[in-house]
Amino acid sequence: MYKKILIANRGEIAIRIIRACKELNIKTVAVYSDADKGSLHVNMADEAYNIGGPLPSQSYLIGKNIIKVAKKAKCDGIHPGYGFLSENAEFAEDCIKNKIDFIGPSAEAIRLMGDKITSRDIAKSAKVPLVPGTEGEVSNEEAVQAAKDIGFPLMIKASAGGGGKGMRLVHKMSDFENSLNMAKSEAKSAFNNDAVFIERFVQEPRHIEIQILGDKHGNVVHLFERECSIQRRHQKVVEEAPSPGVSKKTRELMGNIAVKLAKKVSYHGAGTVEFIMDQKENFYFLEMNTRVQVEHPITEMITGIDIVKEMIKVSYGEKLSIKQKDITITGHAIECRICAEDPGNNFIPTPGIASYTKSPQGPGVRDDSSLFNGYEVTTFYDPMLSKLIVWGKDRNDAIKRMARALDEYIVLGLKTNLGFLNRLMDEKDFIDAKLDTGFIDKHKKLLNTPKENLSISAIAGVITLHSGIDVENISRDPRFTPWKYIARRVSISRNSMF
Amino acid sequence: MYKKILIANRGEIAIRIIRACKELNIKTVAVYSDADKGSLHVNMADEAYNIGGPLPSQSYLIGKNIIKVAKKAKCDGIHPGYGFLSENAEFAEDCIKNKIDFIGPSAEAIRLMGDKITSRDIAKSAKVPLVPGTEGEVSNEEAVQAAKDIGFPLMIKASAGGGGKGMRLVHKMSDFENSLNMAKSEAKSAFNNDAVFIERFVQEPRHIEIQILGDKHGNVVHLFERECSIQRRHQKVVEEAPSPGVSKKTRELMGNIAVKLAKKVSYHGAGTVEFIMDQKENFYFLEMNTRVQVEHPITEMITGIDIVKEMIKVSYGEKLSIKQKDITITGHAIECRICAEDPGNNFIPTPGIASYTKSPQGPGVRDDSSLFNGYEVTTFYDPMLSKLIVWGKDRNDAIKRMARALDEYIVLGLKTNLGFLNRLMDEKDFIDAKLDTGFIDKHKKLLNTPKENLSISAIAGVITLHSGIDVENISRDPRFTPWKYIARRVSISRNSMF
Amino acid sequence: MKYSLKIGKEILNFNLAESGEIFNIEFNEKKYNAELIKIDSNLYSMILDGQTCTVAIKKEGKSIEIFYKGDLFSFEIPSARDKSSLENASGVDKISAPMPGRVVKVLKKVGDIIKEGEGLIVVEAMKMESELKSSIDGKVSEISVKDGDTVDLGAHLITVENDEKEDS
Amino acid sequence: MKYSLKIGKEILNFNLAESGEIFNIEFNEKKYNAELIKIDSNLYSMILDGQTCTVAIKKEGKSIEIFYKGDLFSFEIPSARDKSSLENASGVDKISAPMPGRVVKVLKKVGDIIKEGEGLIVVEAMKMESELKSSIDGKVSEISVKDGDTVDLGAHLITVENDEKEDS
Repeated sequence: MYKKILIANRGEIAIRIIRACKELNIKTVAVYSDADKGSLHVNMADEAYNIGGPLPSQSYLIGKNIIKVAKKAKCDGIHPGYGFLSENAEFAEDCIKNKIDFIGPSAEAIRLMGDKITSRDIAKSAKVPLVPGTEGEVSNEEAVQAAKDIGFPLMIKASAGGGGKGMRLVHKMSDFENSLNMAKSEAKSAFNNDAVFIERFVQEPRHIEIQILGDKHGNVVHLFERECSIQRRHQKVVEEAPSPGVSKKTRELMGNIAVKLAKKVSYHGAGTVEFIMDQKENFYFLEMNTRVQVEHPITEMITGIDIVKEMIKVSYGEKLSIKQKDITITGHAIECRICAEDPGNNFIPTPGIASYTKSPQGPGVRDDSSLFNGYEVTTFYDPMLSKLIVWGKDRNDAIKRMARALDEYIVLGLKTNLGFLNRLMDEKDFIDAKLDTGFIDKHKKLLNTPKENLSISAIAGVITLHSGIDVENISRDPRFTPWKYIARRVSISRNSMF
Repeated sequence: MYKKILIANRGEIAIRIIRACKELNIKTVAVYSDADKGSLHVNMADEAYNIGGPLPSQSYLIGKNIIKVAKKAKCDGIHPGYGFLSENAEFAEDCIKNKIDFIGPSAEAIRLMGDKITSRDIAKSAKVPLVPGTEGEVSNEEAVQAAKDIGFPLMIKASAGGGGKGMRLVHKMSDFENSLNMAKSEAKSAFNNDAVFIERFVQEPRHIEIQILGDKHGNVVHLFERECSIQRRHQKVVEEAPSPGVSKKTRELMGNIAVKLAKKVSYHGAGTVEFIMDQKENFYFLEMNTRVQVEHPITEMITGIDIVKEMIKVSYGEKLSIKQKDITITGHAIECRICAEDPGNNFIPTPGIASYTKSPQGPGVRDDSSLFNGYEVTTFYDPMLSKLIVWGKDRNDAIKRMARALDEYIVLGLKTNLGFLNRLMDEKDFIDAKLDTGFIDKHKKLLNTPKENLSISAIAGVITLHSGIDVENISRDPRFTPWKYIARRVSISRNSMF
Repeated sequence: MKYSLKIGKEILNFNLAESGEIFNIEFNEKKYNAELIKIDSNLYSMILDGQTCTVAIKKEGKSIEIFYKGDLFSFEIPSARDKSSLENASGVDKISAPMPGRVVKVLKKVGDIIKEGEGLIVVEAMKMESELKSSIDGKVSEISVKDGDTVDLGAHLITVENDEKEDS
Repeated sequence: MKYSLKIGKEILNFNLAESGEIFNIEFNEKKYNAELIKIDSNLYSMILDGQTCTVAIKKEGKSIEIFYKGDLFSFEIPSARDKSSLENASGVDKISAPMPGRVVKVLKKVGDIIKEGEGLIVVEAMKMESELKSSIDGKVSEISVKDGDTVDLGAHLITVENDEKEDS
């Protein structure tokens, strides 16, 4: 097995990978930008190296520096996590050139599946169903014609895109050109490439994805689907597995298609095949993510398979430890992404310092968090604070457990989406699994704080105000010096029932 | 379902029950002694009532006051947790008399199984194997004769006992009378009853117990075994499920015997049948605990069954939701009891204030804790701070995960057994599952802090000393004002590799 | 005792009386009974009319932050000016930077007539472009930034004023 | 700079030099390179010769508490007397209460001759009875409690002294 792995990432996913390595007796090396010196991932790794400034382009995106650290620290593997260099084929190649394993698929598989247009071609050749759309990127003039052909609503998408950047939904021709320009401008600034393509917008679509795992011996299995239809700003916020909208038959069909596609590019490591599905279970290929996903834990919880550990083992050359027929679904899992953002203000990120935090605990709860008291959300990185995952014996049990866990979660110092998520777990349409990617738009009341909560907070606020400058003043410390207490217990007056 | 349940307990088990109730949409009522006003269980319940002084005999043990609260708060059920009134038949009866369900077995079942001597008789009549010993309690003279007949080593046990109180292991006749007197004196002060009995001490014994669940319709199932052989002061400290020393055949046999015994007393609710087992899988009945066990979570993790929720449902009259043939074991689970105690000093409790604490997180980890920053361990109650439970795909995976989780656990302010547990997970005999209740005595080196850890701590200490009175002084705050940072980024000097 | 707290543009008024460890509070024409029990540095149990509410509290200078059920409420102690200025607050929409970022494009110029919901300025932060819109009908009266500017949180960007008073 | 820390009865000696953010420390005839990075109120990352060690630190008056890998180390800043008295410390075993509790039975009386490991006193705390034993051979020189007494943590119970000096 690997002796020492460098984790070319930050935040919760770096921590997730460090934990897997520790459990496999592998030493870990963290890298960090100037802004992350006091982060948990740095603290948890066996060694840590500063790799530059706070902007990703100054640190986490400079592959050659990361490889330099890996060589200096004598690492035999690099795990890229998600984002940053995880889907960068050149980086994967450079690792191998420097005799360090890139823990992920081959550079060729990344290259083939990383570009949306090439990946569509491969999917087409593998007879994977596709959404009708332009055959590749288009000029502005072609775009207008294509829009007329495909019809509205339609989507404009960046060729090099991902994570909702450079993406626009257009409902009518009069908005089309303006949206096209904004999408291209965003794509240009995000990916330095303004190529876009256009495709039909599936009505009331659900986002369904299949987790796959492959080894270097040609074996590929799927770990069933995840439903990721609850989105804001085209980004996932709540995911669950299995999908309440996917029948056994569709599940099998999608799984087999995903495995076929992966085999087409000799895929090894963890990957995700994303589909868009309408309410009648018609599904179309969207894209393949050639890396570990943010939402991998829900699949881990229903299958009992540790995806990150499997990635590391198959990358080292081990055969997959599991066969398709042995993989089963037990119970139901839900993940909420806890983010520093303001649902009441268009989910705008809310940078600041999380001065006081408390995580939920107890049965069936997993918190993959990078939080601590004093954790700073900067504008350099994603505003995700934590992934809260629960398991329940069925969907209803999982929803109730998530509600309970969210209720225990505390973050002071900056606005988060906790209140929104709290209300979502109580929403009848969510409980009834009436899901599509427009769910949040259809349930805008979830974005607003109930009046009652404001009242209760206001009362706590006025007591704080009344009790003087320091909150400490209202503390009635329950601490006892027990033996003294016993000596004077007869004389104590209590606000007791008895 | 119940509308509102009073939890007649404190600490982590009260929190555990509150969580189950929340997930079942049941309102909760906490009760608390003066010493527990600022405790988490009080905070998490919907309502909370003070029931008296800090000594259990002033509060948690006064059943009639607790019932008074339950009536005032209009509760339809009382969950007793473990300890305190959980195995008190009169209390169970009083609840029912007051038209409040006692969430546990019938008063009769408690009475029959609660007394060690009666329960032995019932076990005998059900043909459950028993350790050779005295038939019931004995006078001092009878005890001496019995000791000669049974032979050494032997055990002296309190009839009304539990949790290791009033229990003594005696190796030779010359120690016998002294030990008998101490056991009786402990029994007298703990249970107000100094009756004891004597039985053969099984060599290198393992403590194996079977979890059972019964409903009010005569159905009883077992949820397999737990191994609880790692003990100090005759109290469990590490438990695991399944037992690495129990074969499939023995597992089935023990399970069936436990179910038979439970049916003999029309048992409903959760219960545990405890066995002592030698290294050849010969097992003998020890006792039955007629309540939820501290270590129930490991069974929950390998079976997926929520024992506390099942207790509540069957108490309300629902049929068991599971049949024996549907209950399977998936993976392996381990629990560590994190206690305020000093392993280097005979595991003596270490009361004080846990001024700073941090719980482990991530995959497969469950922390059932009552800790927070400032939590006080008093001498009134058990020194258990938390139960740390992990799940792994097999025993080895679970051990590595527990080691990782313990490594993340932090408690400042008082000594705990964390370091000991940490070293235990690395101990070859533990990894090789060479377990018996004398394990800790045989591995005394685990009790001592490695010299290297002292050196590392001393270095941290001297830096703290050097850096002045306030630890704050050595803080180099990593916080950035990002946009300002970018403006001056060219001029910044870094301790960087590049 | 009378107290006021400000949240957003709203002023909340309270009447508070202390009796032992219990606070009797009048707020929004309702009466409440509350007790506050400290758990750790910022965590409190508030017993409100017999029901337990878990709140987290942070007080810094004149601002009080309360976390309850996943939502964060920032209250301020209002100044005298706050109370009087509130009545004339309508008719002006001052847009400021919702977070540190970069101005991509100023869409309007001073004097432009604006309809409610019309886009005024495009800013980029955390890799997302957002178009900030006017919340009122009116006229652009002031612009404090230009394309490409880097702005701090809360920096003034653009102001729209309506001339209702002149019309009426 | 020279420093000393006391743990139990042991005195540890250090030589510390600061160079930028790095501390160069000599301890037990070994040299170490250490850096301390703060994470939150009490949590630190100590980088010791390139390896990360997670430590939690509490400093109160003259005592420094370090948590590392599950163990808690309580250091004290030694006084001059500590250093000199250490050499004569042998030959006396002062037993004090290991936690608040109740004296069940005093087993010896002043003047009794005691062997190492012999029981001196039985105390009860947290529902457990414990027999406290002598760590040396010697004679009981002082008893401060009687059966049934309630004692605080650290209260003196009984002292055993050996008369080695007279013998030798």
